[in-house]
Amino acid sequence: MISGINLCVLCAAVLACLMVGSLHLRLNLFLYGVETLFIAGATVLTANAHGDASLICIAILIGTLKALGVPFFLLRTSEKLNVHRDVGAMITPPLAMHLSIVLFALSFVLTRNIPTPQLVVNGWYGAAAGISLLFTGLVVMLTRRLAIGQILGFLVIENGIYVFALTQTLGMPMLVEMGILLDMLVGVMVCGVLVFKIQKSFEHIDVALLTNLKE
Amino acid sequence: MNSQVVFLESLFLLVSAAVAAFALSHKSQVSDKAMSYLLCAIASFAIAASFLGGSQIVGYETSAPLMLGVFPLTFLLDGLSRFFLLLLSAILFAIGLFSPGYLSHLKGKISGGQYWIAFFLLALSMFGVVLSADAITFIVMWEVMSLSSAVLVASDHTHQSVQKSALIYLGASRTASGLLCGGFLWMHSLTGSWNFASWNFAQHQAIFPALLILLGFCIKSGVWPFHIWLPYAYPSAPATVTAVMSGFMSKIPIYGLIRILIQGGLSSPEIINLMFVLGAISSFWGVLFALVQNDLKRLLAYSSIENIGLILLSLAISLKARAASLPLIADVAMVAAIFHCLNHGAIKSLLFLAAGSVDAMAHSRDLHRLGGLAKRMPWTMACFFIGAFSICSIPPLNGFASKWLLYQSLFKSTLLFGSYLDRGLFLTAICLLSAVGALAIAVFVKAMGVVFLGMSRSHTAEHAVEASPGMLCAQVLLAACCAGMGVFAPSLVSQITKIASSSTRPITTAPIDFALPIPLLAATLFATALVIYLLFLQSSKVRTFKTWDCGFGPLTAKTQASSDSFAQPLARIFRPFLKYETKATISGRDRRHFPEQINVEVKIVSILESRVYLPCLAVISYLARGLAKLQAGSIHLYLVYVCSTLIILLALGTVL
Amino acid sequence: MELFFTLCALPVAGAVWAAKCQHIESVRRSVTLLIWLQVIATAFLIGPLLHGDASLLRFTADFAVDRSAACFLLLTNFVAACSLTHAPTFFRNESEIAGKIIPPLHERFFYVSSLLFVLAMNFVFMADNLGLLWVSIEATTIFSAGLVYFSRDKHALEATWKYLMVCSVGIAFALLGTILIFASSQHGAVDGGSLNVRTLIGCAGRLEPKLLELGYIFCLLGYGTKAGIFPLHTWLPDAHSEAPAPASAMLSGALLNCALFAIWRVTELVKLTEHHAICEAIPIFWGALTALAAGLFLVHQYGIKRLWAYSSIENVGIMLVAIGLGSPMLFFLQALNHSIAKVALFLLSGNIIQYFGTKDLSQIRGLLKVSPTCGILLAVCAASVTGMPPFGAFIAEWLILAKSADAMQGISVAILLIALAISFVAVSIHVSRILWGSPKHELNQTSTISRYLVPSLLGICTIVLGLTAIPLILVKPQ
Amino acid sequence: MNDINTDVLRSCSHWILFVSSIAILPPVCLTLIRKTKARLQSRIGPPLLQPFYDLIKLCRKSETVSSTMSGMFRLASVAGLATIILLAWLTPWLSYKPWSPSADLFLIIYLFALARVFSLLGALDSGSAFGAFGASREVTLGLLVEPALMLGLVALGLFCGSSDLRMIFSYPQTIGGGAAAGAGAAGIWLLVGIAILLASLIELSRMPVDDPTTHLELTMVHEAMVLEASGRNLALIEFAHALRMSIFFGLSAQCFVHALASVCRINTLTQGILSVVGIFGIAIFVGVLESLAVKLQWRKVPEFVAYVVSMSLLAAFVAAGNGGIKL
Repeated sequence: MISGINLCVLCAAVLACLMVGSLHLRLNLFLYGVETLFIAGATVLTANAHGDASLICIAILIGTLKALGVPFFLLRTSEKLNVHRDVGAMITPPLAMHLSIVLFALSFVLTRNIPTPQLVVNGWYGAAAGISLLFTGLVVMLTRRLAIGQILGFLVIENGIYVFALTQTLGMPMLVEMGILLDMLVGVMVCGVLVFKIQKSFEHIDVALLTNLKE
Repeated sequence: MNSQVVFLESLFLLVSAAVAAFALSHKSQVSDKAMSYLLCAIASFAIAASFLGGSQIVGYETSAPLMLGVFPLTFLLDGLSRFFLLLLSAILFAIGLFSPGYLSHLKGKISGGQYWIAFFLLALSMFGVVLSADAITFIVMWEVMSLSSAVLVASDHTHQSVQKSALIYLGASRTASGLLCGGFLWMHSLTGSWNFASWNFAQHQAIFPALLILLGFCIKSGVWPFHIWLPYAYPSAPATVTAVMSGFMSKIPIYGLIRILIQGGLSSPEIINLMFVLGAISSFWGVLFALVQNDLKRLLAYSSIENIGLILLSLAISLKARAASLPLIADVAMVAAIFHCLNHGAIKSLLFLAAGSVDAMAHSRDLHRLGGLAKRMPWTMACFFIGAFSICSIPPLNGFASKWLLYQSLFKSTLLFGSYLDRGLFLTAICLLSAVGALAIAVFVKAMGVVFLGMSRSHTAEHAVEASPGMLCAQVLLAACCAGMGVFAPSLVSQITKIASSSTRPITTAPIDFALPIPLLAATLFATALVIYLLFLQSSKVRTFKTWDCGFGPLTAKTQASSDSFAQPLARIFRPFLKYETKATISGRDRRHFPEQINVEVKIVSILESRVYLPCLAVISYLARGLAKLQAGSIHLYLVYVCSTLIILLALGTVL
Repeated sequence: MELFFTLCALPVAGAVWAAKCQHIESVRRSVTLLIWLQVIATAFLIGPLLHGDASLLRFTADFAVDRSAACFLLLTNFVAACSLTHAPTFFRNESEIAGKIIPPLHERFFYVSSLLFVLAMNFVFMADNLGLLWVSIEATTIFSAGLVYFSRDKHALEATWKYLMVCSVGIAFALLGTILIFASSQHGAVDGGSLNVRTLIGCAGRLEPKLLELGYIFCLLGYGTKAGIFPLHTWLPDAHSEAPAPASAMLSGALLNCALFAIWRVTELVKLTEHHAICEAIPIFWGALTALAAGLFLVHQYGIKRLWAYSSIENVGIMLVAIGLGSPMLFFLQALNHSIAKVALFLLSGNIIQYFGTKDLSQIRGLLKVSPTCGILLAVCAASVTGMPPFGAFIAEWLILAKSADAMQGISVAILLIALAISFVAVSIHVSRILWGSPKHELNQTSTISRYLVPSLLGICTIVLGLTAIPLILVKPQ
Repeated sequence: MNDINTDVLRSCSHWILFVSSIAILPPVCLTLIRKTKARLQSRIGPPLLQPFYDLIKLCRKSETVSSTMSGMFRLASVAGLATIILLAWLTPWLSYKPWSPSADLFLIIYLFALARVFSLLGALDSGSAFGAFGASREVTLGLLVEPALMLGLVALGLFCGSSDLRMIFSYPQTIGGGAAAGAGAAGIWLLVGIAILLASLIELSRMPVDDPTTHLELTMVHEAMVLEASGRNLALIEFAHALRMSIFFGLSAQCFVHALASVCRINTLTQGILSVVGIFGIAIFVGVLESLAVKLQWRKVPEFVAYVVSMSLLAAFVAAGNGGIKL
C-alpha cells in the first residue's frame, strides 16, 4: 500500500523525469514548480503523520519560495534575457528522458537495502524517489547548455535531497533546515545575478561555450 | 661541557652568523675579500677543531628552541666524521684563498650576495650532513646542501645553458633525496628509530631500503648510469663551487654509504654485487667519456665519475671480503676507499681551481681555444700538472697510493676468495682498472698538452697572464697536499686505519701495513733526475729555433693536433660505447688537392641520455599532457567527473 | 561566550562599515584593524585550549570548539588578516603599476564579501553540528564567489560560474551525506536523531553502520569537491587564478582548510565505529593519488597563479592522507605550513603579475633582476611549499610520510614520494624560469617595503616553524 | 768478519755487474737487432758498439730547441730517463740484481706509465703536428698494452701468491722446488713470457706496430715523438728507450728462464748467464721478426693486441683457477 507521502514524492520524481524531455524553459520551470508543490504536499502529509508542527512551517516556505518564487524569478530572468529554449548538450532530450526513467528504476534497485527508521512506513519509495530526483537533476545539469537550465538541474538535485531527508529521517533540526533553505535561496539568487552578467559579457548564456579557462 | 660540543656549537653559530650577515646585507655591495677571509677563518677553525679532540666520540643533541619541528638535531663526532670534516675544511680553506682573485673576474656576471649566502649555506649544510647522527638531521642538511649548491650552479643564470644545468642538477638531487627518503622511512618502519646507530641492515627485510638508499647515494655522487647531471652541473658552476662540489660533495654520498649501510652491517650479496658492478662500470665509463670532451671542466667532471666509481668499487670489495670473512682484505679495501676520498678531494679541487684560473685568465674552457699557457701561466701549469699526474695515479703522488691499495685488495681477493666466479670477477676488475688507468693517462695528457703546451689556439689564450697570488697560493697549497700525501702515504694509511677503527662502529679491524717505500723511491727518482740534469743538460749549448715545419713555411696554431684529433685513435676503438662519429666535409673546386674549406665535426651521442632519460621524461610529460586534457574547460565534463567519482567511491565503499 | 559573539560581530561590523562608508582609505584601514582585532580575539578564545586547560569550549548547544578546531580558527583568521593587510597595497599597486583603475565600489564589495567569507569560515570551525557545518561551508561558497568575480571580466565570470556550479553540486552531495549520517543516528543511537558532533561521537558505536558508511562517502565526495581533490578539483585552478591575489590567498590558505576540516569532522566520527577501514584506506590512497595528479598538472603549466593552485591541490592530497591517518594535529601542521607559505606565494604572485603585466609564465623572466627581494622571497616560499627542509612543511610532510609508512601504507608512501619529487621539480623549473634570465621588456623598478612586508613576515614564519620547537607544542599533546 | 766481508763483496760485485749491465746491455741489444736485420738483408750491419758512438756523437753536439717549447720538453727527457733508471733498479729483469726496496708489480706498471707520460708531454710541447700524432698513437698503444702487461704479471703473481716481482722471480728456487712445479707451471711462465714479449713490441713501438726505421712520418710513433729532440737531449731519450727495451726483454727472458727452471734444476750462476743470453736471444728474435713481418695497418693494431691480451688472460685465468699456492 502506497501512502500519500510516497505517492506525492513519486509523482514529483516522475514529473522531474518528464521535465528532462523538454527543452522549453517555460515548460521546464512549470514542471519544476509543480514538482516542488508535490514535495511541499508530501511535507504537509509528513507533518501530519509525525505530528510535527514545524514541518508545516517548512512546507509553507517551500511552497511559496521554492515552488513559486524561484520559478518566477527564473522565468522573469529568461524573459528579460529573451531566451526560451535550451539547445541541449551531450545527448538529445528524448534520450535523456529515457535515461532518467531508467535511472528512476535503478534508484529503486539501489535503495532497496537502505535501512529505514521503524516509524517510517515504506521508506523505500521515498528513498527511491529522492535518489531518482537526484539522478534526474544531474541529468538535467548535464544535458542543458543554458545557465538557467543548470540552475534548474541543481534545484532538482536539491529537491531530491530534501525528499530523501523528509522520508528517511524523523525530521531534521529546524535550525539546520532553515539554514539549508536559506543557503539554497541565496545561492539561486547569486546564480541568477550571474546569469545576467554572463549575458552582458558574452552576449549569450550558453555555459558550454565557457571554455576559455583550461589546461 | 665538552670541548667538542663547544666546537660544534661555535661552528654552527659562526657559519649561521655569516649567512645571517649576508641575508641582511645582500643589497649593499658585498666585499668578496671579507667573505673569503671569513671562509678561511671558519675553515681553519674547523681544521683546528677536528684535530682537537683526538679520537673521542662525541654525541650532541639540540634542545628545545632550536629543533627541526618535533625532532631534535642530533650530531655525532667520531673519527670518521672528523676525517671528512678535515677534508672539507681543507678544501674550503683553499677556496677561501682562491675566491677573491677569482670572483673579481666574474664581476657583473654573478651577484655577490646571492653567491655568498648560498656558499655559506652549502658549507654549513655539508658540515651538518657529515656530523648528523640520525636520518632526519641528515636529510634536512642533505636537502639544504642540494638546494644551495643548485643555487650556486645557477650563479651565472643569464645563460640558458646554465639554467638548464641547474635544473637537471636539481631534478637529479630531488630524485636522489626521494629515494633516500623512501629508504629512511622504510628503515624507520622496520626498526622504529631514526638513529643510524640503531639501524641494522644485516636483517633480511632491510634489503629493499638498503637498495633505495644505495640508489639515492649513487645518483647524488654521479655513479653510472645516474651520472647524467654531473657533466652539466660542474661546468656551469663557478670554479670555486665546482671545486667543493667535486672535491667534497661527491664524497658525501660515500660517507653516507659508510655511515649508514656499512656501519649498519650491510651483508646482502645482491646489493654488494650491485655496488661492485656499478663502481666498475662507472669508473670505466667516466674516463672513457672524459677522453672525448672538449670542455676542460666537463672533462674533469667525467673524471670525477671515474673516481667515484673506484671508491664505490673499493667499498664493494671491502663488503664482499667482510662477508667472506677475510678481514684483512676488507680492511685494505676500506682504507683504500677512505684514502681515495681524501686524495680525490684534494686532487679534484686542485684541478678545478686550476681550470678556474685558466678560465678566468684565458677566458675560455674550450680546449679548442686554449694552448700554450705554459709560458704565460707557469705556476698554474705546475699545479695542474701535479694534479693531473696524481689523478692518473702516477707514483709517487697520492693518487697512486690509494689506487695501489685498491689493486692490492683486488689481487688478494683473487688469490683468497673461494668461489671461481668471484675470482673471475676480481680478475676482470683488475684488467678493467688497468685499462682505466691507461685511459686516464690519455685523458690528462690530452688536457695538459692541449691547454698548456704548444701554441695558443686563440687570441685570448695568447694574452693570458698568470693568476693572482691568492689564486696561486690555493693551488700550490693543494698541490703540496697531493705530493705530501703521496710521499708520506705509509704513515697516512696508519692514521686512517686508526680513524676507521675508532669510529662508533669500527669499519676496520686491524692496522694495515703500507708496504711500499714511497719516500725512498721519490727521493731516488728526484736525485737521479737531478744528477742527470747536472751531468748532461746543464752544460749543454742550446740554440732556439722554430719548430720543424717540413719546409712549408711558418706553422700556425691550426696545424697542431686538436683535442679531437688527439683523442680520435682511442675514440675509434670505443666507437660502440661512445657513439663516436666524425664527419668531415671538404669543399672546393678540386677538393682533393686544393681544398678551400675543411670542416670536421665530431659527434658523440650519450646513449643513456637519449635512450633512457629523455624517454622517461617524455613519459612524464605525456602523462602530464594527457592529464591536462581532463581539464578541458567544459562544465559538463566537470560534472561528469563528479558523478563518476561518486560511482567509484560507492563501489569502493561496498568493497571495503 | 563574549568572545564568541565578538568573533561573530567583528566581521559583520566590518562588512557593514565597508558597505556604508564612502571613503575607501578609511575602509581599508578599518578593515585591517578589525581583522587583526579578530585574530587577537581568537587567540584569547583559544588560549585555554592550546594551553591544555580545557579540551572543549562550548558556546551554545550547537557551537563549540575543540583543540583542532581552535587551531584552525586561529590559522584561518591569521590568513585572512595577512591577506587583507596586503590587500590595500595590492589595490593601490593595481592602479599605480599595472594601470588598472579599480572603482571604489568594487573594492568595497571585495571587503564586504571577504569579511562575510571570513565569518562563514569561522562558523565552519565553531559549528558543533554537522548540519550547521554544511550550512557554513555552503555560505563560504556563496561569499567567496563574490571574491572570484572581483575583476568582472569574462574569465572571472567563467571561473565564478564553474566554481558555483561544481561546488554547489558537490556540496549537495555532502548534504545528502549529512542527512544519511543523521538517519544513521535514528536507529536507536539517539532518540530522534542528532547531528551534534559530540553526541554522535558519544554514541558512535551504536550508529547504523550502513547509513553511516554511505553518509561518509557522500560527505567525502561533497566536501572533497570543495577541497579540490582530484578529479573534483576542476574549479580550483580557475577560481584561484582569476580572483585577485589577496582573495586567492584566502581561498587557498583558508577555504581549502575549511573543506578538509569538514571531512575530518566526519572521519573523526566514522573512525570510532567498526567500519573505520573505509575512512583510512580511501582517504590515504585518494590523497596520495591527488598529490600525484597535481604534481603532473604542475608540469606543463602556463599561469603563475594556476601553478600555485595546483600546488595547493597537491597539499590538499597530503592533508587528506593525514586525515586518513586519523591525526588532526598532523593535518593541522600541514595545513598551517601550507597556508602560510601559500598565502605568501599568492601575494607575491600578485606583485609579480603587476610588475610584468601578465599571468603568463612564459612572459615572466628575470625577476631577480627586477626585484631581488621579491625573487628571493618567492624562492624561499616555493621551497617551503614543496616541502623542502628546513621549512615547516618538510616536518609536517615527513611526519605524515613516517606515519603512513608505519601504518603499512607502502604504496601510498611511494606515490606520495613520487608526487613530491615531480611537483618539486616542476615547481622549481617554473620558479627558476621566473627568477633567472633577463626580463623580456624593460620594467620600471619601484619597490617599497609595504609590498613585501606581509610575504616576508610569512617567509620568516615558515622558517621559524621549521627550525624551532613550535610544531612540537602543536603535535605533542595528542 | 769473514762473512760480512763476503756479503759486502758479493753485493759490491752485484752492483758493479748491474751498473755495467745497465750501461752496456741496451746498446748491445739495439745493435743485435740491427745486425740481425742486416744479416738477413745480406748486409754487414753496424759494428757492435755503434749505438755508443751515436750517443757520444749526440752528446758532443749542441741542442736545438723550438721557440714554442716550454721547459717541459727538457724536463721530460731528464725525468723520463730517471724513471727508467729507477725502474731498472726495481724490476728484476736480470737474475743478478742488487738489493732493491720493492718491486711491486702495480708500482712497476705505474712507473712505466710515469715514463710514458713524460715522453708524451715532451712530444706535445713542441706544438708540431708530428709530436702530437706520435703522442696520440703512443697513448693508444699504452691503453692496449697496459691491461695485457698487467694481466700477465698478475697471472704470475697469482701463481706465486705475491704481488712482489722479487718474490715472483725467485719463486722456483725457494718454494716451488724446481722441476717439482711441473709442466703446468712451465706453461704459465711460457705464456706470460710470450705475452710480455709481444707487449713489449707494442710498448716499444717495434715492428708489427711501428717501423722504427721508416721515414714516413705519418705512421711513426716513437720517431715522431722525438722529432724535435736533438743533441744531448736526444741522447738521453734514445738511451732511455733502449734501456726500457732491455728491461722488457729481460722480464720476458726471466719468464722463459723460469719456465725452464720449473722443469729442470738450474743453479744461480747458470741462471744469471741464461738471463743475459735470453735478452740477446730475444733481441735476435726481434731482429728476425722485423725482417719477416710487415707493418700492420694502424687500424689492425687492436686485433694484434687482442692476441697479447688473450694470452695474458689465459695465463691469468689458469693461475686464478689454480688458486695459487698460498703463502
